[in-house]
Amino acid sequence: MLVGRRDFLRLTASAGAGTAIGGLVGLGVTLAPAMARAQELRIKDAKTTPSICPFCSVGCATLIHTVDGKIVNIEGDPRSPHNEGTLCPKGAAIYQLHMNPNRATKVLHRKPGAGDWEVVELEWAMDRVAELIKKTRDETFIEKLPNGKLVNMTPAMFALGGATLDNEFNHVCQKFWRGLGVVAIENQARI
Amino acid sequence: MPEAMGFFTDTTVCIGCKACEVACKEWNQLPAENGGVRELSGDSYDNTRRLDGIHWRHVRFIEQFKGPYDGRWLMMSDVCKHCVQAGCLEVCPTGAIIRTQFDTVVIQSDVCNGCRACIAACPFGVIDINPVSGTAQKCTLCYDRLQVGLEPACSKACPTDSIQFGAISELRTRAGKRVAQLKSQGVAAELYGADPSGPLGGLNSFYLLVDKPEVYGLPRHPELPTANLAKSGGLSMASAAVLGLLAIVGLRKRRMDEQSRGGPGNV
Amino acid sequence: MSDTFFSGAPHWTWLILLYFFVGGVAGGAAFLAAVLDWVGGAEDRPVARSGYNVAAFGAIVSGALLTIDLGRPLRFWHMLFQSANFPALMFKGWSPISFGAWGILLFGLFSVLAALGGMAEEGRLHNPTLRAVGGAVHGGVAKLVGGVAGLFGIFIAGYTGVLLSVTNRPIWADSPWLGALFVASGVSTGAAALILLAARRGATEQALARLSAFDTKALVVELLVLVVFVVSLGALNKVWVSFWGLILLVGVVALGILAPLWLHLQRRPVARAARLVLLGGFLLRLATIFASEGIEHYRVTAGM
Amino acid sequence: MGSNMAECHPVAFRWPMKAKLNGAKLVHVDPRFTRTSAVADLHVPIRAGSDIAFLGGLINYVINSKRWNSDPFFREFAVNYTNAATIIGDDFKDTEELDGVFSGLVKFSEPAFWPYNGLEGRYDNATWAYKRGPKAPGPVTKDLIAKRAGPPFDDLVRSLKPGPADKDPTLQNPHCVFQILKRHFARYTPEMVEQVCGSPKEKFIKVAELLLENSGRDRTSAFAYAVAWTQHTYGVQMISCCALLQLLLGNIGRPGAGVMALRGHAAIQGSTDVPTLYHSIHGYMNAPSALRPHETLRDYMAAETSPTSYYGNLPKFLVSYLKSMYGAAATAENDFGYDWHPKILGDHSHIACFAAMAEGKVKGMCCVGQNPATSLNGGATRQALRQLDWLVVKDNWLTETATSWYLAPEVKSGEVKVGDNKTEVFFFPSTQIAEYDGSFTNTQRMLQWHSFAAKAPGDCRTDSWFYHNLAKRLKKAYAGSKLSRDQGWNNVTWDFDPDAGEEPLYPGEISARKVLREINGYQTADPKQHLKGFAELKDDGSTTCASWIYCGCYPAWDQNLTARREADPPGVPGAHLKWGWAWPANRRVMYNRASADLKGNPWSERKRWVWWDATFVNPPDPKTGKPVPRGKWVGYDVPDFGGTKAPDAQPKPDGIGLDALSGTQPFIMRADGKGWLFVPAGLVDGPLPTHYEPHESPIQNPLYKQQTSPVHKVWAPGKPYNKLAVVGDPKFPYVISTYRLTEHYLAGAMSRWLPWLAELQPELFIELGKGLAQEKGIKNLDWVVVSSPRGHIRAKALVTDRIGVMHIAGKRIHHVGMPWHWGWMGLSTGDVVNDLTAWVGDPNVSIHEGKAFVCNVEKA
Repeated sequence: MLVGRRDFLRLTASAGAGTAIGGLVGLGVTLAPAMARAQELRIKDAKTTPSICPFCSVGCATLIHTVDGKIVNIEGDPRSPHNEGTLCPKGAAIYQLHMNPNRATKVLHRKPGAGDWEVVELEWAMDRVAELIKKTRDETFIEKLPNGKLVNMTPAMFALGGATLDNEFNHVCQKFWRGLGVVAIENQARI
Repeated sequence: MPEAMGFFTDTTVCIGCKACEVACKEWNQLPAENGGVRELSGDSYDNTRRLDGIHWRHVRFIEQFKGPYDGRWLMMSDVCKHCVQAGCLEVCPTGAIIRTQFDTVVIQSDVCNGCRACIAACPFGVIDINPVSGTAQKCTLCYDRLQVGLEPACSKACPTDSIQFGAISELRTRAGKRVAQLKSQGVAAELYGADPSGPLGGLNSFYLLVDKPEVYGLPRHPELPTANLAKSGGLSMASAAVLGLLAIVGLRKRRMDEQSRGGPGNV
Repeated sequence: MSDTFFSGAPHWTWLILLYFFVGGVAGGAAFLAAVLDWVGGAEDRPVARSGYNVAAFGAIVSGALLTIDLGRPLRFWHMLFQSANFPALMFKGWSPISFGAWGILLFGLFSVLAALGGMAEEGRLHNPTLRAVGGAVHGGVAKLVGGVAGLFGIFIAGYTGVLLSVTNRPIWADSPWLGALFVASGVSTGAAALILLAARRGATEQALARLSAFDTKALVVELLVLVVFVVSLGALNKVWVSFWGLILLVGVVALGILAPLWLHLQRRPVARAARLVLLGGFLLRLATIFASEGIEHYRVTAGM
Repeated sequence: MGSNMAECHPVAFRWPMKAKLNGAKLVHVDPRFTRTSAVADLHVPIRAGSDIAFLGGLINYVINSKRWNSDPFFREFAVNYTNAATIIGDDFKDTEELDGVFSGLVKFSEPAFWPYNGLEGRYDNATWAYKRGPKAPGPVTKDLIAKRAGPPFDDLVRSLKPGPADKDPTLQNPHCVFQILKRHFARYTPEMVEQVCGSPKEKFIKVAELLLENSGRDRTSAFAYAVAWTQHTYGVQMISCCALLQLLLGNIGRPGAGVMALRGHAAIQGSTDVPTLYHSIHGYMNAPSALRPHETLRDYMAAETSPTSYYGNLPKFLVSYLKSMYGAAATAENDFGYDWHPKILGDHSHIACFAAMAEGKVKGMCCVGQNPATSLNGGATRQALRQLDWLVVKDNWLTETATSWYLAPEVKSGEVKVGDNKTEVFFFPSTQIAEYDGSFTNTQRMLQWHSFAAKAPGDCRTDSWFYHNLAKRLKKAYAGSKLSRDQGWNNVTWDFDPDAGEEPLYPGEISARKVLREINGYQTADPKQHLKGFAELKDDGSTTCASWIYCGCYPAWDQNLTARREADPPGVPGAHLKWGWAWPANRRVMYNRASADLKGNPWSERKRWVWWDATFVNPPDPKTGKPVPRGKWVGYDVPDFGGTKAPDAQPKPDGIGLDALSGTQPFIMRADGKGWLFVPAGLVDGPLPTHYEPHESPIQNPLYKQQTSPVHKVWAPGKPYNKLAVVGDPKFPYVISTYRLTEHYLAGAMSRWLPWLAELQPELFIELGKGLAQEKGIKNLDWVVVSSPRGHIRAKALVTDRIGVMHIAGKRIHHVGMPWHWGWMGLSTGDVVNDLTAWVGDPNVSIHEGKAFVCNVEKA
């Protein structure tokens, strides 16, 4: 027990050089190694789900630990050849993307010209957006250009976003809009 | 009993990303200062500034430039040194601070009563009060992870392996090789705290530096606080003795007092 | 730059400052009371009784201040017993805060006993239990109890300085003289407190005069130790180029030491000098605590 | 170059740092001394926007160096694997002859139906073409289109084959690519580099020498770039210039080599492959356009198919894609529904759309996980947003875009009244990564699956859920419509609901696996029969596959290869082929045939990657049962070549696709199987990279009379919301770059709300040199006002020597820099740096010029 001996020697030395007070040994107190009082491992009994970091494009693999469906920890997956368990500060903060009191969780609606948001029902808002898309599409659809070219499109709606989202989202998004004849589909990759 | 475990921080490969800071906070569930709302420090890219009760890792940024683009930018991730001779552990009056089986120094939060003696005792300014718990806190070298064979959160996260975790003996060998490699490239590299016969019996978190320790905010000769005990105590007692003597002489019974009134004064 | 500049401030501020001051006064008062009990005459007994009262009151206030200052006040007893292994005692002979905690406890115990003894003497105890306890403390027992209280008193006055020195903080750990300085200041402020209080408790002119004369000497000692302390800081004295340096020079040296010394030498009314001594004692702790507390290591490193 | 890898891709930077410990040299060329520079062996300052001058200087230095001319490796690689020996037509005129422009420059007039292309000039690239022999006789394309020939479309593709290109393997012909580029770059001398870039000559030469030392048979060098090379009016040419240099050095298609794009978002590669981008449809096929000859399916194929490369298979890709769109309704008779597919009118890119929006041409917008209110000329963008009839923002946080109608700086200042804004605004909360299933494609083209771990709170739904449930509503709304314009939508297949037995994660949630299955593709007749790779694709509608490049990621109904997590054991070369799945065909290094020499042997033992095993016994052809001769490409990676195509194989005379290429043509996506030093087609701004000044520059172009790229884009020219500085504008004397910090992400939505990140970089700052600070009386942490012709913002000063003055063309020019992560929402707030940027951009890809423009700095 190398450590213990070191501490013991040091104590002896300090006692030898010390004063009467310093020379008093502690009552039932030692500086020798000891087991600290139990510190519960946060991820004990947690379920582990493989995931990927949603920040930059390196694709670091992560492990998500959940207990009873609640996230308790997210850290790097040591198996990954990309990151070998390491993460950057953003990756290390993924936990706070989820467990964060600042998260928005309600659907908000602002009427034209209104000064404030209103909290609305998800289904109502979806109905309203669908209605607006149909209206705009029907009003602005171009089947043929003045020069006779068949184009079957509308330039009057713009879909933005996708580079922080899944491939599956991108497919669904572009299929939806191209299916409707909307071509102005863009994401962060442009800028 | 397992081997002594600790960190070797090779500052020459630190990219100052602060992953260690966040990974530490994530694992140990430490809050951000003022909920994250702060002011720019103006001290290079360092807005953490110091180790304390809610910052158990701190990346320091040191700009050394002679002119535009002419110089170097040193970075170092700092942490508790887990001193082999630990001042905090010595002075702790509650026994909250203990040395673990891994030769690391841990504050048991359920024992500490927040007296803060350890804060002043630490030569490195590592410890401070965590406002949430009201107790003194610092790096535990992820004691809970070590016990189940997991690597500490910070070294695990470190993308460039500037922070390396392992058995101290192995880390010292590795560090020695790295110093030799750097010296062969003409870099003035030195280890700080790797010497078991050096200050505090060596540090279980030691560093590879390319400048003087002070530049990195590290004391050149860190000492135990008790180094002052004998001298300070002795002088206090001497002072008490002198004053005691003066009091005994000066406050004697009136008879003596009257005699001395006409005399040349007290001894 | 001293290596102490890399350490962190423990936030020992107003409560601790008050504790150090009150503890110093109480300790000094107990010490002087004990000396009077042992070497003084019967006419000094009222002064001694006042001393124990100051000590007892100060000890209780000190304990309270110390406890409130803790991050977790309800865990104050962790300093005395091992929380995980109650009732095993918790004591570290090399840690001033540990033996200081015991010191303050014992000082409180003995000074309260001594004070109760004094109060019983004066017939001011009405509670039967207290009267019984106070009554037991008389004669030889009282002298013994007072003596022990006095020894713990001087210990309390001085250990606070040692406590500051047994750290790695600037100023505090940079000189071994802080304990000695606090002893001197404790004794001088203790004397000053007795001068102010004892007059109302039936102390004689002469007893007060002797206290004043003694206080003069204590102040001289304090001044000398202060000079040695400052000299021992060496290059570090640049920290006094600050508000705290001004406090030390004007508040402590000029108002707290030189002015009362001059008043004593002029045989001016002792009360005014005593008030100044108390002020000086307070400011001494203020300057030494806050000058160091204000040094934040990261600013030092960043050259700010 | 062009990247601050340590700060923006810290974990990827793990590997260069490991290489450094093994003796590799790390060079950082950047206008700032960053955290990357701090650990590099050499930092070379460079003026933002002058990278082509630097790279051109390297090219000039390399081809005139002793090492390049004495080591036969370089010439062998260049002559055989690049088009160095190819001869260009006699009519081609270089910038040397036309003082900064190439032959073919013509005026561009904006079409009335969509005048948002931002162009004044464009190149007709006919003169850039290879000099060719006569075309082989055969059916004529035009006739085949008129005849509606095919499927199969092989004859159509064959009809596109041009005659053979002329070559001079001695590289002596003055019209050969090598001689043209040698003349082109001759003026890029080290002295000129110092003048243009401000990079000290000695440091520049050191970089060139390091590159030469570390290239060859035994060693390779790699370049890493990011948006500091793309956000310019000539960004594509910067990357092209680097590729040119790397091809000359033999650093393409080999391990440890290449030009690595460090992309910026978790799925940005995926969102480019699975294009939520206007200009392309799945797998990099160009979107059908009204400006190109794309009238019919066959016109499109004729215009877009490259007959003598793997792109010769484009008809198969396209038909399989159309099948994925329109399902059973897509038949050979109706050209697989090609006419239903919308065509673009021109440039519908980010800025073009906002320019159109500002003029009321865009009525509605759905913004999902993006925050344009803080990007690209923010003031103009927000003004455009106020013209919308409706705006949907779906995000994890209440972003600046969601709140700009009441919190934008111009609204706060009273300049714009909330009530005057008639936009109907919606905000839908989103799920976070752990709360749903899906895949990301990383910067290495690798798809990696992430799994659901925990439920999202409240009304948070996935972003796919949003479009899925809108689609269901719109399907219902248009059901039964007989209008011709609604037929496309009514025929779009929409089957993403989970199959019976699979529980949706949220009510109405899609099955992400089902979406990936459609992307991967299957046999039309039996969707359970997945396609195992793009070699199985057919042009007759019998295969359905949205994305040919992703084909193979889901080779069987129950085999999602993107979810694999099996790394190679330590000590092997480490292609990690069983970790995730990389397109194309799980290849990790593209064009890896180039890692072997002409005979198929590794260039060196050290750089072994893929090679020809002549003794390999092949099984008989599974289709024909015929025996296959011995020999196969083998190695650590999936070979990017015909698997059994021998190094001495010759092109088939009437072959199309890979059959048209020989066994020594590694660049199988190029029409001649070679790496292009000279780009005869595909780039709209010139066949060779040329240094131009940024649109806003403090100096005249020191290299040519032509100041800026003659074809770069300026949107909303002359509009008050897109004012631009003139050359050397005294009101805006400083060069400014915008950039990212490690501690934050993009416009901050994903970082400024996170306490742990917010506290690390709590406020916006401007980094400026000590010299400039002194001139302006600015101290560290002082508030300063930074202005450009578009706007002005406030920031705290961070005075440092990590950025500063440069000596450019005899002038002292101060460089300043600002991170652009801030906005008014979140825990850490600050002014919007993009309020300074302009709507000018690259003509190839419409990206803006955010890395080099001009500004003024004053103490606040």
